[in-house]
Amino acid sequence: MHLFEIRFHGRGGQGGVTGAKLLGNAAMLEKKHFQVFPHYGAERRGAPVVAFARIGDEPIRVHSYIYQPQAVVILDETLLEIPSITEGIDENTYVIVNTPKRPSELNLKGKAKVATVDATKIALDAGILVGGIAVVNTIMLGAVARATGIVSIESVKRAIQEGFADMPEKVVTTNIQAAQRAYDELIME
Amino acid sequence: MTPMQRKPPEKRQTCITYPAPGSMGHTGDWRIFRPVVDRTKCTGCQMCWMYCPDAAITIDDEGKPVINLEYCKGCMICAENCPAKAINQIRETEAAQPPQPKPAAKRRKE
Amino acid sequence: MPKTISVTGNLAAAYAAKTANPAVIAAYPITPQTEIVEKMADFVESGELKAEYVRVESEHSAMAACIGASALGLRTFTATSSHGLALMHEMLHWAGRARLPVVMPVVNRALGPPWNIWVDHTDSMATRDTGWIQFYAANNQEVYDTVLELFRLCEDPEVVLPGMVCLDAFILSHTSTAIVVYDHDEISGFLPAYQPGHWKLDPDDPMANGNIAGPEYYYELSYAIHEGFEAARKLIPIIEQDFYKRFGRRHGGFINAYRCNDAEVILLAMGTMGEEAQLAVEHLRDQGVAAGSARLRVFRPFPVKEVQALAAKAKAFVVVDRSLSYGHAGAAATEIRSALYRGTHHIPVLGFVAGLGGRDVRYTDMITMIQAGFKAADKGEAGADQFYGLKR
Amino acid sequence: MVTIKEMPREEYIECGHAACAGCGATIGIRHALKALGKDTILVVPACCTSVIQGLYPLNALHLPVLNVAFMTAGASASGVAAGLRYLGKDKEITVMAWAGDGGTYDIGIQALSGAAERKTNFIYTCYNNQAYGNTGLQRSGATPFGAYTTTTPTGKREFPKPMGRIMAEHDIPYVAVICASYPRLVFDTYRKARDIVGTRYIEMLTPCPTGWRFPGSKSIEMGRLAVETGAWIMWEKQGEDWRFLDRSKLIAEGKVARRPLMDYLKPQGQFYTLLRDPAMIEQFERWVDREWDVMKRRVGC
Repeated sequence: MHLFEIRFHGRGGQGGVTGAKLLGNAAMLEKKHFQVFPHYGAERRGAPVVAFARIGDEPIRVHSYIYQPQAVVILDETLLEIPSITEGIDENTYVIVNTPKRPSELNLKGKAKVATVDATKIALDAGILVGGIAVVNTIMLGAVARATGIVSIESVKRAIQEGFADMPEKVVTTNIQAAQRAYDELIME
Repeated sequence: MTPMQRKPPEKRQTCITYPAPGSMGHTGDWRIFRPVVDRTKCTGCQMCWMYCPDAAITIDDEGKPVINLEYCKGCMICAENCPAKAINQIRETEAAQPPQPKPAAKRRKE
Repeated sequence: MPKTISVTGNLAAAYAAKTANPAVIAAYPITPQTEIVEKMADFVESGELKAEYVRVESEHSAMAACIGASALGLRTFTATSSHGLALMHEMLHWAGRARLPVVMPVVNRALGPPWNIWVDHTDSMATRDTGWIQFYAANNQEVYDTVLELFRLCEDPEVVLPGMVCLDAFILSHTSTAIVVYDHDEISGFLPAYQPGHWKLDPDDPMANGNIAGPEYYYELSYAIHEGFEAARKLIPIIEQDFYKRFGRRHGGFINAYRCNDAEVILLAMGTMGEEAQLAVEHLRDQGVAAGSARLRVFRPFPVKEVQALAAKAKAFVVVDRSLSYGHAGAAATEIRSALYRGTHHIPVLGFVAGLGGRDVRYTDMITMIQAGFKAADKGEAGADQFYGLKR
Repeated sequence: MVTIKEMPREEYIECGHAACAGCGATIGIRHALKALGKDTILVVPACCTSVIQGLYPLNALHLPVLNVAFMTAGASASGVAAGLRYLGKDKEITVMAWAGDGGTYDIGIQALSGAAERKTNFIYTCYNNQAYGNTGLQRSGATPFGAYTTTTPTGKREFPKPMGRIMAEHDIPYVAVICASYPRLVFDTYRKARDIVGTRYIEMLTPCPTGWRFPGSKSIEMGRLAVETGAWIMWEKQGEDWRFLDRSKLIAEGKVARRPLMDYLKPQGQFYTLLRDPAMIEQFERWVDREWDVMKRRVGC
């Protein structure tokens, strides 16, 4: 596996950047090289935010942005209206969307390998909220593990465990269970 | 006096910018919650107009608030501070139809 | 009527500023520039100069105030030196990038520690990348004339950039000589009132300067500044010709060359050293030695073609720097080598660092340097840079 | 006091600007600029408002704006004021520096003090969200005692500098300390300040949902709680005359009791660490009492 490039699209406060970092940590647990970076701009609660992750078998020397991602993770369904979301994708790109809809209901037919999961519902059920916003980043990692196989669900869970080490035990377990739920409930067509 | 050149952005020799709404794009996309005015309850006190941080509320000729959904960020200060509790909060995703921005009343000749 | 007066280099700068009739002066005192700001206060308080004078509380604030005034589209003037120039460094970038044509004499002085108030070019050399046009003067008349030329150049709608004229501490700033000065109306033909071409603060046509520009716009805005320098490059000879036609004086455009046409070895230097070098040349010429000297008068925009042309017939350059970039070399030597490398005449360039912190550099020293230059020419190789007169 | 319906409808900050949802500073600037009107030139150093103006080639502020370096609000404004005096327009055009608390209490205090000492004819507004908000909430000289910031993770150990009184000691014609949660008072204060000649310092508490960690809808309430609990005292000094303002006046005159400090501390995430330390809360309360004593002596009531 040469180099796997992932673009995360979310809104300020949804944990897009933290999610990308946790994915990197999961890759590290599997002895893979990784690189994680946000696309810096005026981050504002609610404003669109983009984060990037690269996972590879050799040390990663490319440092510019990601233009042809192998996977695009969309943490907020309303972002689908923004054209740049689906830039650089092709029929082999995984597009993993947090939405109650099924993949076929998104007009991405034939343009990508679409997978969907209602991460917001999982977050609300599990009570993972900050400032009234459902935080879906850890949940979507379960979906990424399932859809792309770039990291295993076990590595995702261990990355959450270590990433949330200083958080109350209950927060850690709810996030791990929520990631597992996304792994199980992901719909791929 | 040489007129200030209003050149297109790429041709400008200096970092000059001109005033306009939407300098940060359609901030209406930021909403998670949306304010909805119940015109029957509204007493026309204009507190919402005064408190709005984004100047996204204008008062129509019936003295009632009109929220510019193209730019309203959904902070809900208007709802929080409405004495008549005439502004309700609904989740953006549950809003009946996608936000049709009613252009803000022309405040000055452009 | 033009008058001949006896003034120091500092006062020459002050008289030139008065002649240019700035609207706002904002300045903070620093040895050895103090006479300039004191004289400006006299001009303003005596009514000779109708200008607003802001006595700011630091050099950083001096440039900030100039930026505020210039942003209204007004001619603005200040002056500083050494640590003052270093303290306002952030604001040099700001004035350059905001395209505000502030004109500022800089009295070149050493940076501490230890405290040293004598001549050294390291202070202005450290501001090469801030978007300021840079001239170096060799005598008081040139200080006076260059301030006027600089206002004309900097305020040109194609240029619109700030500019500094550098003068050596004490050797010029505190040395009195006779210079010719003019009243404002005698030079207003040469230097018309400033018309802001790009932008200005005006409630009737509101615009802003400086809020965030992302990667998609910033690059072109920087290039536009570079274009301003290229426009200045074309204008410098034109403005000098106009000045010469009106007032009968010229100072050599980019490079003031002396007996270089048939010179085998040319010594290049800046400021007062560049003028005294002519004595070394005359001494050597008397002995039949084909020497020449050239004074680099403009450092930004850097005169690449002129340096290349100078090298066309010469066998070697000797460059004397009153500045030192530790771990490398003197600034002029570095940039002259770079200019030559882009051309075809890759002659040896022997670099000398000399006169840091006000140590005297006499024409006799420059004779020795030129002679070392001839050795380099014969060997066809400059060898390592040398530290002239170092006590080690 | 101006009524809401009397407030002009012209907006000098356009909608769609880049502030966080519920930003107190934009409520403040909206009404300050309404009071000052079209003939105003803004000087803005590095602060949240540098970003709030939005992205090139647009600008959310419908006025001439000079963005300047962090340390230079007072100095740059001095230059603009001098230029206007040269043009003979200093009576008709107001120069206002609009800076944050960091740009005023810390990095910019020297330029401000210099401008005031020179009797520069301008308004200097410090909109105070009590931390370096634009860079993600680091501690400033204005951050409250015990408050969490990213550079004081266990709570700030010092009390904020009494910047209003420091500026009052500069013998300038007008000083006011107000709060953005009282827009009508903000409007009246700026309309009064506009017509005074000389240096006018106005400090405005501007609640910051992202920084103080409370939901964006509560900005107005949080500012009012600061005043009603006495943690923020509103006053003005015109010439030699000191006066309490609005709610602070009622408190000073004993007409209304100060609400318990906890009402202000509890709903904010920034006091999360403070709330676990009764001794620090006690120190905070004693500081509030001392501030009231000092101000009562100044006002002389």
